[in-house]
Order: sequence, then C-alpha cells, then structure tokens
Amino acid sequence: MKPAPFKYYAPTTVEEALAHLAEYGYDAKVLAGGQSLIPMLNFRLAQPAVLVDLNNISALFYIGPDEDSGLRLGAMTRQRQVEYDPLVAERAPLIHEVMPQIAYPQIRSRGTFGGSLAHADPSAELVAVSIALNGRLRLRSRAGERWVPADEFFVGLFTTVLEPDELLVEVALPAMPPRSGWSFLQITRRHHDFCMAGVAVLVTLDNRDQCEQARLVFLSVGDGPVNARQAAEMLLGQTPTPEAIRAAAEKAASDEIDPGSDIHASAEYRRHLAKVLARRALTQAFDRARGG
Amino acid sequence: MKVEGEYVFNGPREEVWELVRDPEVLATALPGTQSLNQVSENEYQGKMHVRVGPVAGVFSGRVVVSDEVQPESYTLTVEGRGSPGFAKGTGQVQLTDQGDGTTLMKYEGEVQIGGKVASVGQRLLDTASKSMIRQGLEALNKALQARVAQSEGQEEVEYNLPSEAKFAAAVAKDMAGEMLSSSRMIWMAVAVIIVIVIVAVIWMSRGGG
Amino acid sequence: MAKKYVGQRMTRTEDPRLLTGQALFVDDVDLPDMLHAAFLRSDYAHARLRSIDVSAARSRPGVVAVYTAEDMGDAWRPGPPLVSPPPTVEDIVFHSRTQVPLVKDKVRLAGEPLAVVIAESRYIAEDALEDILVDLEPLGAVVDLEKALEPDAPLVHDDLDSNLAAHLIQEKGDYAVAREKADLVIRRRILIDRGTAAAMENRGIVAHWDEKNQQLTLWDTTQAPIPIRNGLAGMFGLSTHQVRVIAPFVGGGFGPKIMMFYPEEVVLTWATLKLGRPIKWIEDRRENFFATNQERGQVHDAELALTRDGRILGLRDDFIHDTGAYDPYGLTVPLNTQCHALGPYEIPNYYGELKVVFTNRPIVSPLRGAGRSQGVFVIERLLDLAAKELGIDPVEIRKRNLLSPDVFPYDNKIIDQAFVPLVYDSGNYRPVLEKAAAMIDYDRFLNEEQPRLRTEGRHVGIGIVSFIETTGIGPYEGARVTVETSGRINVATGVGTQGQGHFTSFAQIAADQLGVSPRDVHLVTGDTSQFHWGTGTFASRGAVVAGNAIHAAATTVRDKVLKLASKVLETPEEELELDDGQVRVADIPQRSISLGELAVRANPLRGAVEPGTEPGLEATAYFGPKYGATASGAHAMIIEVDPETMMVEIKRYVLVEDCGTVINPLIVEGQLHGGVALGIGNSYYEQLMYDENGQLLNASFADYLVPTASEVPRVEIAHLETPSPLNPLGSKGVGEGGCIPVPALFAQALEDALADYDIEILEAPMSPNKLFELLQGKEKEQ
Amino acid sequence: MSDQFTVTVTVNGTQYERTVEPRLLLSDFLRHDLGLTGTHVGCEHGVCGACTIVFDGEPVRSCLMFAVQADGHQILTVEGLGTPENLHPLQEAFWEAHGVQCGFCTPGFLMSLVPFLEGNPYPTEEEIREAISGNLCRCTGYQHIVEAVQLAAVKMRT
Repeated sequence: MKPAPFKYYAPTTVEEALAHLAEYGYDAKVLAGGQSLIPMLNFRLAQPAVLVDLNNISALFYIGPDEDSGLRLGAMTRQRQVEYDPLVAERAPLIHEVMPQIAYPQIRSRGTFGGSLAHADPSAELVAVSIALNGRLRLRSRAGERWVPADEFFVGLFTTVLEPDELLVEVALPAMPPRSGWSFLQITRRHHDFCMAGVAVLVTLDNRDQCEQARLVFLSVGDGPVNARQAAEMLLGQTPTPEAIRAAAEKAASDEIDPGSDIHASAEYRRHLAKVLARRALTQAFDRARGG
Repeated sequence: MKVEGEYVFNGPREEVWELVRDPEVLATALPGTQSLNQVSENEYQGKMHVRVGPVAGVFSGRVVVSDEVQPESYTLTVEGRGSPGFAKGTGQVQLTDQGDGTTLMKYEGEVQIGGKVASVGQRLLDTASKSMIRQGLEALNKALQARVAQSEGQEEVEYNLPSEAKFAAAVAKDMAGEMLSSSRMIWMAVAVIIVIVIVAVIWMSRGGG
Repeated sequence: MAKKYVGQRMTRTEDPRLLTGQALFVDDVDLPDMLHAAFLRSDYAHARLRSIDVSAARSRPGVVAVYTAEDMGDAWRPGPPLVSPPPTVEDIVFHSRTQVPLVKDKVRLAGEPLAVVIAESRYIAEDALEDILVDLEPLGAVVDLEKALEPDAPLVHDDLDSNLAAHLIQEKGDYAVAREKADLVIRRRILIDRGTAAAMENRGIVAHWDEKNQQLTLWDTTQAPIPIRNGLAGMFGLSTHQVRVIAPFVGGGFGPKIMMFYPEEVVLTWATLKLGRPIKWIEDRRENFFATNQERGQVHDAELALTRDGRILGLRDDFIHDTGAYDPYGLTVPLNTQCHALGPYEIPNYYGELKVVFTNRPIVSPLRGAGRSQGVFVIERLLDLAAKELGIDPVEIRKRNLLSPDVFPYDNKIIDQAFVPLVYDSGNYRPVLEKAAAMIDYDRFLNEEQPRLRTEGRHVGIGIVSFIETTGIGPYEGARVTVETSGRINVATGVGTQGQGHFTSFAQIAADQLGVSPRDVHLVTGDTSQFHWGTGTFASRGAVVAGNAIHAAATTVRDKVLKLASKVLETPEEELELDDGQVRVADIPQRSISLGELAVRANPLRGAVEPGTEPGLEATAYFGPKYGATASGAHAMIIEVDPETMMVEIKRYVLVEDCGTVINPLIVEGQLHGGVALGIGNSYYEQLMYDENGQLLNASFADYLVPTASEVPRVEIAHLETPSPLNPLGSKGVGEGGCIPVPALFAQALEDALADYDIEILEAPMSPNKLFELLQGKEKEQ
Repeated sequence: MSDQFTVTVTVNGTQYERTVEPRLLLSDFLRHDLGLTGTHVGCEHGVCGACTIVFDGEPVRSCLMFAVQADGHQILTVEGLGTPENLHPLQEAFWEAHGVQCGFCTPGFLMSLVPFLEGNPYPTEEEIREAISGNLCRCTGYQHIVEAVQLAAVKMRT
C-alpha cells in the first residue's frame, strides 16, 4: 500500500494554486488535509498525475467573526481548531457540538473544514451541518470568484458545483436567529464510524412558540446530503407537538430520502433510522429553542 | 449487486432504439472511450479511460448482445476489467412506448464486482450506482432530445457531446480529496465501480448490429 | 525459598523496550543491500490461470526480479500439512490439500499469490505489480458451506469428486435412545460466520542468505519458529544448523501467525537463496484480509434432549465446517468445536457428525478460541432455549447440569484436537458460576432492577454462561536454564512470544527456583539459534507447557547449584538456602557465595573434577503433558438495547476464571480483557462479508469493525484456582478463555433485554442490521 | 516523475535533512530514512492509529502525510519521549498498569495521549476513552490502557 508517483506542488498563495489547477485541470488533485485522499492514494485507487497541496497557503487558515454575528472560516482551517474555538462555540453551537463526532482526534488534527465540504461525502457531518446552518461558500478561480449557498453546492455523490480550476476558499456561516434550537444525531456501528443514518436540525420558534423556520438535513441516506424541505414545510406555523414532529419525521423518511444498502445497513434499516432520528432530533431542537 | 430501475426518455420508442444502437453516438457519449470495436454481429470490445475524481484507470470491456427483439428488448452480457477491479454483469433492457411520445426504459441486471474496489469500497456502492446510472441516462436523454429536435426539423436543441472531463465532472466533481476521516474512507473506490456499472448500463442500451 | 514470585502481580520485564520504541519487530530489521518484495494476488476467488506476462515488470527500473510459479522449478510444491491429518481410523475421511507458494494452474481463493516482484523499494515493487498482465478465466466460486456439498457445486480441488475435505462421526453413549426418553428436544440451525485475527502487526518476513557463511536467516512474525526452521531446512536441502529463524517481538499472534508454510515464507527463502541478497516482505493491511488465515465459519444442525426438570440427556450436533481453500491445519478447529459443545456439563449421550468443506475462501486455521467459541455458542444457546421452554432460570438449568467436582479426571469419551481422549483433568464448576452470579448481583437484577427499568420502558437484559477451555496441550516444549557468570539467569525456550508476557511469567518461574529476582532472569525466546527444540505458541499452552519445562530445568539447576555450593561452603545441602542471588548457610548468612561465583567455579580451569560431573550450572528439560489441562469459567453481562436504533450498550461485564495456579495475575487479567474485547467483536461487530463470488467486501479497518475503547466495557474479574494435577506448577492456559463464551453470552443477554419481542438469536456475530430484521419480522408477525 | 525534494525536519529535537520523492509517506520516512522504527505501521489507511506521531504539537497519522509535507515542521515520536532507563511518566504508567501486551500499538497510543494529557490534566474515563478512540489495540481490551492514563494523569500533575 504505497502511492504511485505524482508531481507535487506546494504553493504558498491561492493565486499560485489556481494557476496550477488551471494548467492541469482534471489531472490535478487538490490536497487539503488529505485524510481521505491519502488512503486512496495508498490503496492506489487514486493515481493523480499532480497533487496541489494547499497546506502552505497560510491565508486559508482562519476563523473570524462575520457581520451580524456570523462566522467566517478559511477553507483550510483544521477541524481540530474549529472544535476548540471559543467563537465557534459561541456563534455556531451546532458545529461545536458536531466537531468531536467527526472521525478521530488524529484525523481532526489534519482534516480541514473546507476539505470536508469539497469532498462532498454524503455521510459527512459538516456537509449536512453547513446546509442546516444556511452556510455560504466562496469559490475562486483565476476568472474570479462566486458565492454559492451550501444548499446548492452539493450536487450529488461526491459531486459539487466546483469546476476543475476552482477552489473553495472560504465558508460563511450566518448567526442563528434568536429562539433557535439545534440537534445533530447519528447512528454509527462503532463510535466515530461513518454513520448508517444521521440528521442535522435547526429550528426557530416565533413568540407564540410556533415553528417559524425549520431545516432537517440528513446524511448517509442518499447520494448527497438530503435537505428534507417537505418535512420542514409541514412544521412551519405549527406548534411542534409530538404528533406534528412525528408526522414530519415520517414524511421525510418515507418521501424525501433515498437510502442505499451496504454491508452495514439495508436501505430499509436506514430509512427506519432516519425516521427515528428525525423525531428525536426535532424534539431536542424544539426543546432547546424553547429553553433559549 | 442488483442494478435495476426505470427511466423515461422524452422521445418515441423507435428514436430511442435508434439512439442506443448507434455506435457513433454511444462511442462519443461514452467519455474516455479509447476504442470501441464491433468484433462480430453481437459482440463489441472497447477500452475506456475512466477518471472519476481522483480515481483513474484503463478498463477494457466486452459486450455481447443477445435475445434481441427490435425495438422492444434485449439482453446484454458485459465484462470490464481494470487495475482497480473488475465487473461482470448480465442485464435485460426493455423499452415500452408510453403512447404520449415518451418511452419507458426498464433495466434490470446483476453485476458482480471484484478486486480492490469491491473489497474496500462497499460503503456507497449501491447509492453510487443508482446515482451514476441516473446521471448517465440523463445524458443520453439529452442526446435523444437533440436528435428528435433535429429529425423533426425544429430549431436545433443545443447538445454538445460531453468531453471526458465534463462527464467525469458530472459523475463526481470533487475538489479536494480532503476529509474527515479516512477511517471511514475510501468511497472513491466506489466511483470506479459506478462507472463500470454505467458502462454496463449504457452498453446495455446499445442495440444489436 | 525466600520469595515466591509465582502468583505475584509483577510488571513486565519486556515493557521498557516496548514502551520506548526500542523493541525489534520484523519490519524494523534493516540490512545493507536489502530488497523489497510485493506479491501480485488474484482478484478472483476461483479461476484458471491462462497466462501471465511479467516482461514489462521485469524491465522497470529498480526491479531486480519477478518470479512466477514456473520460475520456481522443482522448488515449487504444495506445503506440508502443518498439523498431521488424523490417524487413519476407520470411517474417517480426510483429504489433505495444502497451499502452494505461487499459483501454477488454478486460483482457489481471492488474494492467492500469482507472482512476486523484488525491487529496490516497496514503492517500486508495487509500481511493477501494475505492469504484470494476467489472464485468468473466472470459475464459479464455492462460498456457501451447504451449497458446497451439492452435487453440481464447482470443485475447489478438481481431483476430488466433491468439496468434502473431511468427514468424521464421534459418539458417546447412545443419543438416539436418549432422545426417545426426552421430555423436550430443542433443535435449531445455528450459524457462525468468519472473522479475522486482525493483529495490529501484519505478517512480515526478512529472509537473508549469506552466501559466504552459507547461512540462512529468517526474521519472521511466526508463532512457531522451530518448525519453520526445520521445514525450510528440509525443503531447501540445508542443515538445520544453517538455518536460523528469529521471531523477534511479534505484534500480536492470535493463532493465524502459525502456518507451515505461508506462501511468502517459501517464496522469500527461495528468492534470497537465488539472489543472495536480503529481501523484506511486509504484509499490508489489505493483504492481511486475504493472505492471513481466518476462522469460525460453521453451520450447525443441533439438538438437545432434556428431561422435564432440565437435565440434559443428550446432545446431537451435526455441522459443516469451512476450512477454506486448503486444509493444512487438519481437524484442530472442528474437533475443538465438538469438544466444547460438551462443555462443563454432564452430557451422557452425544452424537456429532462433522463435515469439513473446501470453499474458495482463505484458509482456516485457529484464531483465538479455535473452534471453541462455536461449540460453546451451540450448547449455551440450546440450554437457554430449553430453559425458556421449561420455565427454568438460565443459571439454575446450568447448575443442574454442571459436572460435580468428584468426577475428575472426567473422560468425555470422544477425542480432542490432539487425537487423545477428551479428559478433563480437574475442575470445580459450580462455585465459578455462583461467584459470577453473585458478582453481577444476578438475583437482585432480575427481581428488582430489571422490573423497575422495564416499567420505565428501558430494555435491559442479563446473560450468564459457563464454559470450559481445553488448554496446555502437548506435544511438548523445552527450556534451557543457565546460571551465568554474571550471576544472572539465562532461560532459553523455543516458543515465540506475541505479547503474552512470557519474558516475565517465565522469569517468575525460574526466579522462584533459583532465589533471584525475575528482573535478573534473561529470557530468550523465538530464536532457533538459542534453543533447538519445540513447537510453538498456540492453544493457550505457553505458560503451561513451556512454563513447566522451565520449572523442571530450573529445578535441576537448583540441584546443581546446591551440590556445588555444598562443597564450596562445606555445608550439607539441606542447610543451604538460595536468596538474592546468593547461596547462604541458613543460620549463618555471612557464609555465602554468589551464583555468579558458583558459575565461574562450575567451569574450572585447572584441577580435577569428580567423574561424572557436568560443567556449568545449566540444565535442559522438556515437558510434555499426558493430555491438556482444562480451564473453566463463567461470564456474565448486563446490556441495554435501544430497540429503535439497535444500538447496544454493555453496562456491566463480570467474569470468573479458573485457570489453575495463576503465575502472574496482572498478565492473566490482561489476557482476559483482550479476549473479551475480541469476543465482543465476534458478537456484534466483526464479520467478514463475502459475496457469492468469494469476494471479500470489507477488507479494510473502515469496514471490518475491530472494537475500540468506546465499545469495550470495563471487565470485573475474579479468580478461583483448581490446580491441574498434570503439571508441577498446577497451571492451566488462559489465553483464549476471555473470548470463547462472549457470543453466547451476548445472545442470551440480548434476548433477555428484548424479551417483549420474543426473538431467538441463532447467529454469531449479530449486527444492528440483523437485529433490525429480527425485530421487523416479529412486528410483522404480531 | 522522479522529482526529488529536500526536506528539513526536526524530530525529537534533532534536525534532519534528507532528499525524498514526494510520494514517500511520512511514516516510511521516519522509520526507514531516519531509522526511527518506534513509530509502527498497522493499516496505512488511517484507522488503526499505530503510526500516530505528534506533529507541531498535535497528534496525527504519519501514514496519512507525505514526508515532503513535514518540511520545516516539528515532530515528536516515541523515541523522543523517554528511554528504558528514564521513562516518561506516561510510559511509566503504562508499565505499572500493564497497558502493554504485544506493544505494537503502544507508541501510537502514547503519542495520541501526550498532547491529550497536556491539554487535559484531569481527564474522566469517558474523555480518556474518547481520546484513544482513534487507536486500535487487539491485546489489552483497553482497560489497562485506560487505567494507565488515569495513573499517568496523576503522575504528570505532580
């Protein structure tokens, strides 16, 4: 299990990196934290001709405040840094809660926030969470830059809207509205495995304790993150009673997700888990919204 | 692994049949095809350079068409091999005229997958194959619409055959091979398989002769 | 004797080196001019090899050689059987088919090696693997054990007329008659599937033929260096003195690191003899899932006949055992299964028909537990189901059937893995079970806690099982104990060590005889240049068999020490004592001589010695028990299940172990903890998943789920000691006891936790998905 | 593509300079180029944790990094922790609590735990189990390892 040879670049600026990407196109792979690319290289399932390593671009490592109490994260910010950052804990408690559940400590030391998003694994926690939080992503190429809502960034299985000459450089996360509650639940075989099903939930209550806004984003139950809009819609303007929650969970699990089967969990089991988790997560999120 | 599903083409059955039996269209619509030769009336051999995200490899394949009932159905036996693994499958394809100008394609097959990809890439194989087949068929449908438009003398629908890169991009466009946990790793293995499956399915849609 | 070290919780002598990265493992061996090997392995489980073209690989820069079976010429031959086939007794069928170094005509398992590349680095060797063109014609694969025996099944070995590798019936009493008399007969189909050892260190070999010295050295992760040395010498026409096999520190064995031979051992030896340069091959993790032996696949059709009050009248257990593509390890595993299905119970009548089948899967050889856990699973499951049917408490039904302490030695009438009668040397099972029940507070849990938690809607359950473990089998081990002139003791033995703490426990045994601190005992193990005879580390036997050999040798040395000291100190031997590295006159401590000085005197430079005097303070002794020592135990657990998610949490785990005299409780506890962890893996996490074509679907640590610290609970341990009468130390083995009963225990606890669903667990390992399907089935029925 | 890169890296306080191919894994570099074989390799796909080292103060998998990426960085391996004669308190605790059996996974555990204990001198059992969740051990069942960490925490506090 040793990687095949490749040409290696370690640019120190985004511009240089973009120039390499423009030159090599699909022959190049971007190396961010490398915690999933390098195993593939070691298995020789991936044999890119060129690796463009972003680890020396210091401009991509940062966590900072955004206007209106939001957050901005450089794409190369290490997951471990996000995990321990007080500003993240304060402004994005959902992320703070999720971080320790991602892989293992050693992987988070190296793994990056942006890398996880660009990789677009349907089981990735941050993928679902970035949609639940209504995040926006800044993509740059030599031609310029564009902002894409997280909800539109993920196209399908490992598929994003990134062009081969584009880099994800920054993530912006808006603040949660007041009276919001959140939850993230997933079921894994062992602690820290890829989950068999999971869900990230963000809800907001109005002053009559009715649901003003809801987002449920599932992971591991489709070819990408599944934003269950119909289920969320059902809750809007409703008092989140156990019955209403149950109905929304049922809706999401039966109509909105399309789980596959693998050696760990059948599609049927995943669907069942999604329903159970949606119910539990909504319940927890609404409880939190009421409490805060 | 079972591969099955349905897809509705926006065109009449005869057109769909024409499309799927036109080696020209398919050879160009199958990105990365380095060669595609008809070796006998019912047998084709081809070489494909597959690139999905970071995963790449040259696959050689063979397709045998049998039980052909024009323009309704046929059976395909497909074999593909490359360094990341191999796939072998048999599938039935059925086209049904829906009477409203559309054609329902039903496909059902059993694909054996082996080698490296099978042993380390199971996590998303099923999900991946579904997703990839859908994308492959959508590409074909676009080609169909372009054809239909052309044959009806309407204003030409813009359709550019996808380049290898574009196709690969559509299949799995991912930027950084970054991510959380490799522990949980190696979905990429999957992608290759998927392409093999797509190849199988698309080849399945190739008519005889 | 001043101090008694046997029985002490001693920290281990070997640890400082392991803790600082100083211990030598095979991959740490670095020799000048060393080459690196990588193997091309078949993607197919069953295929005919049409052709193989290695020319492109040979011409890649940095590649030194590429070999296929053809290149090996006469050196190519199937390996010898590692464990002899059973003696030809009437009605035993056994077809011996052993693995080949490189595939010549037909691939019989995915991962079987087709060619080897030898290059300047492993990186280049792997590059060159991709240059090799292989043409394989895929054949239908044999995967399912039952289908393997169907008449139209493809044949794993074309020269046989079926995939039956072995057939054997064992009987005790008359089961048919017992069944007639029974009030209740429980019959079930029980499945046990494969797992892998997953030692943290993969296998590895460095082979070096030193042309000038005409000396072959092999560093090998083997559990049996001496048999490997003997075998290789024979195979390549070398004297055993020309071959040195070193098993240095080995990163976990668990059974599969004993084979004769793994293809790589033969190919590397052959290649270094040819090239005259050292060659290293380190198995990578993916290879390990294919190229290292596995275990546990069996399908049982079992029935238990009982009286109304829960007494066992008889057991019938017919099963098919998967041996994989070859059967070099004979019948060890399935015979263990038969023996352990009888367990600690009085089972007067038994009938067991065993069919061993060849399949297109990796070779099966013992993996910690070695067939025992399957037998335990069968009998314990049947007992649980019987208890439920008869309305008897699970602990009670076991108590009613446990052998009483006055029956030992107890002859169970069938033969065991060593082809000698299954005789239990000693035991006292009831107190073991009672102790476990007391520790877990069995009655209170059932009467108070569980009802209370159930009213809260929680699904908690308890399990408790008894079992025996045959350990410490022969044939023999030996040891040489020497008092060195430094006063330190050198102990050499042939067994290898893979983390069991032999450096310490063996030192404790020698130290007690020679009045030194175990820290002054230097142990050499696993190096054939240091000790010439022995077999290896397996079957929970190291401490029993090698331990007693050391005890015997140390006792003889002690006699020599006393005899010489008696002369030097002019004092009768009876008045001497050994302590602190000195021999002292008991009442006059200042009259003493150190062991080092005695050692010097034991090899006099001048003067005469009495006729018959052997020089040195050294002795070699061997120990071979008549039959194995039978340990026993009882495990209990409390679990909580979330029936909505199928997530399981082990709330408490208790075990009581009787492994005779405990040499070092700290080490024994460590062994038990590790065993339990593997058992938990075998219960709910670890299953090798093969598709119908023999493709392994989870050949990585991402998908093959070795339990982590989050899945393994704290284990509470108690020891009871019923010494073995078969050896002077009174010890029994303990290496496998931790894992053996766990799947049975887990199943019982799971059923209890989900009592309201009324499910039966008849499969090991279970998984969340399987549990989900079981519960769905129940919901649909209701 | 045999581009070579010069890597200057400080390991256990000693500066090394070597020329490497970019594909050379950091684990192989440490073990074979620098001869620091205390770092073990168990899976090369980032799950087992045996190859864990401390990289700029954080625990990382050395099998999931390239040697070239270590250029200009600080590494601590098990060899830099203590010697048999002068064990680090964590090593001492592993010894006393019998946290070692075959010892193959041990360096990875130690290197995961050094930064953990420095950041968390009063860890709970749950936190300890979480900290070692990325390290597989097949011998110990983890119990003696957990006890060793508890003991080490005490030793390191005093």
